[in-house]
Amino acid sequence: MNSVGDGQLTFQFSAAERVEQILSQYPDKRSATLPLLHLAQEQVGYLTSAAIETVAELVEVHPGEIMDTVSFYTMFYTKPKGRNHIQVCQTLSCSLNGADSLVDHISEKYKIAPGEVSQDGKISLVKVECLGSCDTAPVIRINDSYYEGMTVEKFDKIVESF
Amino acid sequence: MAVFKPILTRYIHRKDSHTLSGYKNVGGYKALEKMFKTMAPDEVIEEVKASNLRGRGGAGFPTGVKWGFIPKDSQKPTYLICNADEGEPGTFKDRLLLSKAPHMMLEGMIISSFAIDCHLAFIYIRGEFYQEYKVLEKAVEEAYAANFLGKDILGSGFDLDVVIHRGAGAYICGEEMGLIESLEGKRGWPRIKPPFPAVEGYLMCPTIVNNVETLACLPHILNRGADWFKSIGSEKGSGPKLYCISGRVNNPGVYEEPLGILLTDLIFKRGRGLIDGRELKAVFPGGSSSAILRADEIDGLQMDFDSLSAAKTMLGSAGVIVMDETVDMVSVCLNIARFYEHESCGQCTPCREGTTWLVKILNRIYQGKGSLNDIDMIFEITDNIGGLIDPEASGGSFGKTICPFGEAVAWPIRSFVEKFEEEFIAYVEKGVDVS
Amino acid sequence: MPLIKIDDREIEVEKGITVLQAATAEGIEIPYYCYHPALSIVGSCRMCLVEIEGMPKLQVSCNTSIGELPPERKKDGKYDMIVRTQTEIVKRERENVLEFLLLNHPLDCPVCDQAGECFLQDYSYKYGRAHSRFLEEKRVRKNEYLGSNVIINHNRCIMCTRCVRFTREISGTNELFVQARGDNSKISIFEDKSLDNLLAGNVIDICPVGALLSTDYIHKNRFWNLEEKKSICTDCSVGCNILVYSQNNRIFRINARENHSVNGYFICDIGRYGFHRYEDAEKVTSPLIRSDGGFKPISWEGALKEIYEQFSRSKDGEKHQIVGIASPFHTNESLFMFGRLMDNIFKDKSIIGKLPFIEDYEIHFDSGFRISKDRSPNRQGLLDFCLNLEDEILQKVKTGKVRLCYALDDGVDRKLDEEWESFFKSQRFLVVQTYAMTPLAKLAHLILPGPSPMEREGTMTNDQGRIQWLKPSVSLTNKTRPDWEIIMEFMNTVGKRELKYSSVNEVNLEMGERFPSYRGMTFFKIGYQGLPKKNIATSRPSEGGQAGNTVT
Amino acid sequence: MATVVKSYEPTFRDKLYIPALFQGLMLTFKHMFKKKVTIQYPDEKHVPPEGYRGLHRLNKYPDGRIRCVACEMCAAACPAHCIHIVPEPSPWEEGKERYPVRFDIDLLRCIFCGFCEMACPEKAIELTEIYDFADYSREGLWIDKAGLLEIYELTKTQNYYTVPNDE
Amino acid sequence: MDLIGFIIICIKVVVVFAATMLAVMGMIYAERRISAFIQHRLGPNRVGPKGLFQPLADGLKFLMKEDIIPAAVNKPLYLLAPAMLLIPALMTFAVIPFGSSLTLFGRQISLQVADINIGVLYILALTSVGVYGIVLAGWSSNSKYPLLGGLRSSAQLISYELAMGLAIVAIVLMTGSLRLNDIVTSQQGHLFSWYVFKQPVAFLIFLIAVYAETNRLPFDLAEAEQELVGGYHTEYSSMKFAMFFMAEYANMITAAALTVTLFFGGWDIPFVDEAAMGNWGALLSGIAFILKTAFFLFLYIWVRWTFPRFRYDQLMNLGWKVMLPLALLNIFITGGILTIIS
Repeated sequence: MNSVGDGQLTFQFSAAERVEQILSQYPDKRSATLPLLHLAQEQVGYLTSAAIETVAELVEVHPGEIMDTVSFYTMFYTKPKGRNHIQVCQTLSCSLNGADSLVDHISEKYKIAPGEVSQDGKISLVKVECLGSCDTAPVIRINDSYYEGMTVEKFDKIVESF
Repeated sequence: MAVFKPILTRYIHRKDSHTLSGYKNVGGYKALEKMFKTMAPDEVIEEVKASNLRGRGGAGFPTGVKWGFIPKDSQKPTYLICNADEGEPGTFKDRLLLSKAPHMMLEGMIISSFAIDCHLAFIYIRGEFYQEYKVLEKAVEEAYAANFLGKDILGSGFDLDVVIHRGAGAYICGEEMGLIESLEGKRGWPRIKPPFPAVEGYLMCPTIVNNVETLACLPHILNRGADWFKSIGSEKGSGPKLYCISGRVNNPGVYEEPLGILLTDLIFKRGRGLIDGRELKAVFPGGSSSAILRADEIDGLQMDFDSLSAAKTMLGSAGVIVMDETVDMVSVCLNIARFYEHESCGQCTPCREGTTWLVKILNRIYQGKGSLNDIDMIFEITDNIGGLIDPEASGGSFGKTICPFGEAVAWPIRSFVEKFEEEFIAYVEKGVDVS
Repeated sequence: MPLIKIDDREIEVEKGITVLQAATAEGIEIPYYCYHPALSIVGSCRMCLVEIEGMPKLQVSCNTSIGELPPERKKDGKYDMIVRTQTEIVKRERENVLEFLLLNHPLDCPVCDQAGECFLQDYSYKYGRAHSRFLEEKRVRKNEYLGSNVIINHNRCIMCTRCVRFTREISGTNELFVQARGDNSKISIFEDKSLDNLLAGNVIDICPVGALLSTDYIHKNRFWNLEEKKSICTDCSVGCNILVYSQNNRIFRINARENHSVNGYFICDIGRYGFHRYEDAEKVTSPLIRSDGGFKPISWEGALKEIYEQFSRSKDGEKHQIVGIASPFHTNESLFMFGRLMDNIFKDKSIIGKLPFIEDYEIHFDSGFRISKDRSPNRQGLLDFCLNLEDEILQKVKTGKVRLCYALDDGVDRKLDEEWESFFKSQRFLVVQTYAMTPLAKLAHLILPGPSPMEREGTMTNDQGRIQWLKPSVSLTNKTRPDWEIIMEFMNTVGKRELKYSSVNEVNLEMGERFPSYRGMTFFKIGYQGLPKKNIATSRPSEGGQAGNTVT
Repeated sequence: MATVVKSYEPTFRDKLYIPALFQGLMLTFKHMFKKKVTIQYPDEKHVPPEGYRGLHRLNKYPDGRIRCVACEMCAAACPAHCIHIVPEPSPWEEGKERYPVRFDIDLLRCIFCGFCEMACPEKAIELTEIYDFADYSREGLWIDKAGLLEIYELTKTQNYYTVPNDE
Repeated sequence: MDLIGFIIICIKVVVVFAATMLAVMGMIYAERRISAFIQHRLGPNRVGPKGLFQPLADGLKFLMKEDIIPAAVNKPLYLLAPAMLLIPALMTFAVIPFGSSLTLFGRQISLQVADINIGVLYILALTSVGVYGIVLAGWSSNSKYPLLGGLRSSAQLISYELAMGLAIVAIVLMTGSLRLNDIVTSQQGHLFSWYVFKQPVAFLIFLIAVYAETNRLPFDLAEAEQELVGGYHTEYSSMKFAMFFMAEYANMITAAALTVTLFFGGWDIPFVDEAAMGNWGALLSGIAFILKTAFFLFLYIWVRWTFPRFRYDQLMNLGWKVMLPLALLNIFITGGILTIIS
């Protein structure tokens, strides 16, 4: 058994027409699972069990199967993450170009270990595998944006803007 | 040979290269018009076959041949999936195309769909590429507006819908069967073959999965003919190829060159040599899944599918990762192993258990607690996961997992230990404690 | 028909079957974990790799189907495929896969219920290496409940996903899924959606290792202590084929037995755990006679004498003096004897009735598995053998005239409604043949101890008209006697017959003589798999005779 | 091919038998003065040689948990079928999840072969060097779990396994 | 005979009887201890000092034990048999001289219960009677093993009695008298006047025959525990069984005493004139007799724990084919030599 956060008991998509649109573009309902999960995650910030059940209802499968899918992908979170979700690439090119020291810097700065959320809920940090921007290593991804060719100084400057 | 002018990336430096108007200005969607007017689907397939276009996703399978596998008498709909789930470490060429030349790819998709009689195509884009997704979404909208997509495209009577599907962070979904499963809304566990996707793929219907770069080549083939395309590059592989250079080079990035360019040229001419003029130590020629090459092995090595196979590595996605003399190979090896452990889908036994085991052993060696026996164990474990690099020497002892992930784990790690054994031994003997 | 060669053996096989199926049918062992004949093929365990001539890689035999080659491309001029299962590479491969499977396996066979019937054990012993080369810490996870009857031990799990596929493909309930990926993957359920469907117990059966455990059986016994008996389930009229495991006449568990004409590979949980009802029931082990408000034991001779006395008070020529209540829970043989007793001995003095049939809702699974609406196992047999069955017996019979009421009891959980209760209460002399103190038995004047469903022997006819042998799983104890024998004694006592059947088979023969649709029915003909009633006359012994084994 | 074996031809001296008789007598006479092997049992106790297989015991962990996991390997290995175990889920939080709720050995059936000891994967059952456990009744020689644990308490300080008990 | 003479005889009878019974007990103890020693054991050492009272304990045990008389036995004969065996065994001792004569209160008292002139014949006769005890026991038990034991015993006794008698005849030839006292006196003088030296062959035959007569190993075929489960006394228990035992040991004592008397000069101490030493001489001669007898008793035990039992056919072969011709030859030679000398 797994616990899926402690979110609300019910979940409803706020963008109903978007849901309809997503469902309509696939030949079968099940295929809409991933877009719907993305949509749900955008709405709440992570996937509550209520959200998973809602998606399951929409695509007409057992919530277990949705959970199966959710747990497979790293971009789906079943626990709350920070408002600024910092993902540091740690794969080869980035690692060669100093991603590790960047991680250390962020951990120290916010007193969080990779995989944790800061106490005020502002920042969360994870180490991720290749983000596909190796020419501008090291790369970090904060929420949905890439920040390339990072250095410690550059990072500090970026976070100031939040 | 004439000086090669970039084909795919020729106009990407323009600010509006990603818009419909920008693309049309440089001759975009011409091929489409030509095709609808003059060609039948079979002719398109023949043309692509004749162009000797090989898949740019990694395996290098001839694209036209792949299309030909679709059963002719099938009653089921056919699907095309554009594989934009680029996750290979050291590879970022598709991202460039997606953000700078989405219409080129869309045109390729329409051509391909027409050839295989597909009316619903998907673009499976990596979940992390949110900005690119937005660009692409825009491009698709524009294409719909201009009737390049939708019903009765350009009055040809051909319908095509394109759906952009975002992944959610799984390297294995770049494998075509994993991708199809993921598209179906399931976990990205690759299905066992046969049946091949061209027969039973998405929703058990015939499905073609093509890489972004492959699709982007199609308009050019149709525009300028198969013979022109064939003339680019060496005999062993034709067409332009996007090479990615990253790691310890002065000028990392994506460079378009014909297939068969020398690796040294790539590193020293296009990549402008190594940072601080350091000595080259090793290089991955085709992303982290290819076997590593030592500096003394790359002289005169051509970057095409067959030459690299002969050198017991592979072109893969042409993601060249360069390592200089200061790089610690054990930590690089551990880094790669950790990547594969994290991305192993966990379906087949050897890969699920073996990757974890490898990381544990490498970690121990890295922490200076290894033994010489561990080095032998790495050889054995990699062989057990993915088989030997050399198919002849392995005597059929490869292909131990459902998908090629097993080999993708085994070969680079094995090559590390094989080619830099002395560094591993040094770790073991000195008990180097990095922490 | 393609001709293939597996390890120097030429086999002609059906087109389209897999190498694994061909080899298994021929008795060549190819080890496997994730393959199950009833489930879809995933080919993930990699145990069944074999070498096939002309293929560059080793092939998973579970997913390699055999086709026919054009004559010019035949291997060695005549074979469509040449498979080798015993080469060095294949052996090494098996050894390696087993090594991987055992990396994180706790090797706790001593506490594992699967020990003795575990494929991990068997194959490790046959194909594995003797020593572990894994120096690292093993992954340890806690046991979890998947459902009220199923526990998972994650440490033993080899991720064959048979259970997941079972819930998706057979039960269609989808509760189980794989959580996370790679090394972290484990079988899981979604929050409160636990594995509690009617087929849940089957995942324990199909688990090739000891990961899925039954709460009902966990730590109760060891496999090799148990005696395995092939029988059929009597909890509904489908008549699922089962294997009953017992030790010292105590039943420990019931597993499904393969029978493609009846239940496939699975049974429902009603039948799987149903034996507890018989075990827990208050057993009747000796003839009992009512005295002073209670019952006291009496000898068989005494009981029969009592019956004769009651019977002899009946007068000739008066109708409905003797009431027989038949039961669809009994075997064909017992019902045949009962019908004979009523029709031939009591003749027009008698009338046969029955309690209302037990009916529940019918359950159908998409995979074709079903639980019948008719929850009495042998309604068809009852209708076949008790020809003058009177439906409206309550109305027909004026209880004042009845001298003797002889009732075969239904199952242990049979309840009586008021009408029936008052009917039985008003009987002058009620003889009940039962194995437990059911509500009906409590009203009796004389109780005759018969066998419980697990002790019965004879044939049953299911709702599809298929005749199957109910074999005793445990032996009769104390003074209980087989049902047909009790009825025979009854006939001998009151009808002054001299019947001396020594076994159920003799009753069976006699039954065939009198009921042509059952003619020629012997155990050798029907076998452990049963036969449709209409095929009995035409089939030869070999067709039904072979015994089926469970594939797990 | 038959092998011809020459039989010993007795000499005259042999045939007389008298010297042989004397030889025999002298032999037994000499033995009368050899050291006696008798052990005065209740006063002196016999010390069995290493590896002697006597009464069984059931070992425990230092924290008092019983080592046995009721796997019944000993019962399976026992050629005399003298071990009877009833398993149950163990009451302890940590450790193995199964334990014997009953563990009986019929000492009258037992042949003290030590197979149980060899079969035990947990080093739970062990044969001690106790050999004097006669009793007046059959019931008295039916040793149960409590008895076996008591014997462990008596002989705790010793390890009778030939392989060192490392855990 | 006067009253005093009668009293003296009575005393002698009592003394001899008591001594014999005591000796029997001693023998039982000795047998157990010596056999233990030969087998590197200690033997009984718990009852009394060094276990000396063990025979008492044994006797007590026999007395206390339940006396079982099987239903099928011939009761009178069954009861008679042990007595039939024991009484002749004790009676034999009457004629054996166990010392030179004692002079007390002016009376010369010969250390012999009854000095009869046909002592040798008396002995032969009584030993022959003893066999009836065994045969009766075997027969009356009405059981297979005892019967076999009885049969074996009778055949054995007949076979060896002959050889024994013939061996004694050689002595009688040399002595010229059947009186045991005469035989003893004729051996007085120096060591080599003992008949063992004059008649070695006769001695050997006699010794062997005596072992057979007393049913001792290696000739205990009548008892043969391994084959006949005790033979003739299988069905006996308690004191009756003890009587067989006592009889056996009494027989042994008598036989040993007889051997000493016939071949080892009886109570004679070589080179010593006991008569000249008066009462001291008598005492010495008594001790000498006891010691000599003790040696032969020891020999019995020694032999028992050294040699295995004969097979029945071997026993018969030895008796009839070896000993009997040898004894006859011996008489012939003895007679011849005596004729030549005289």
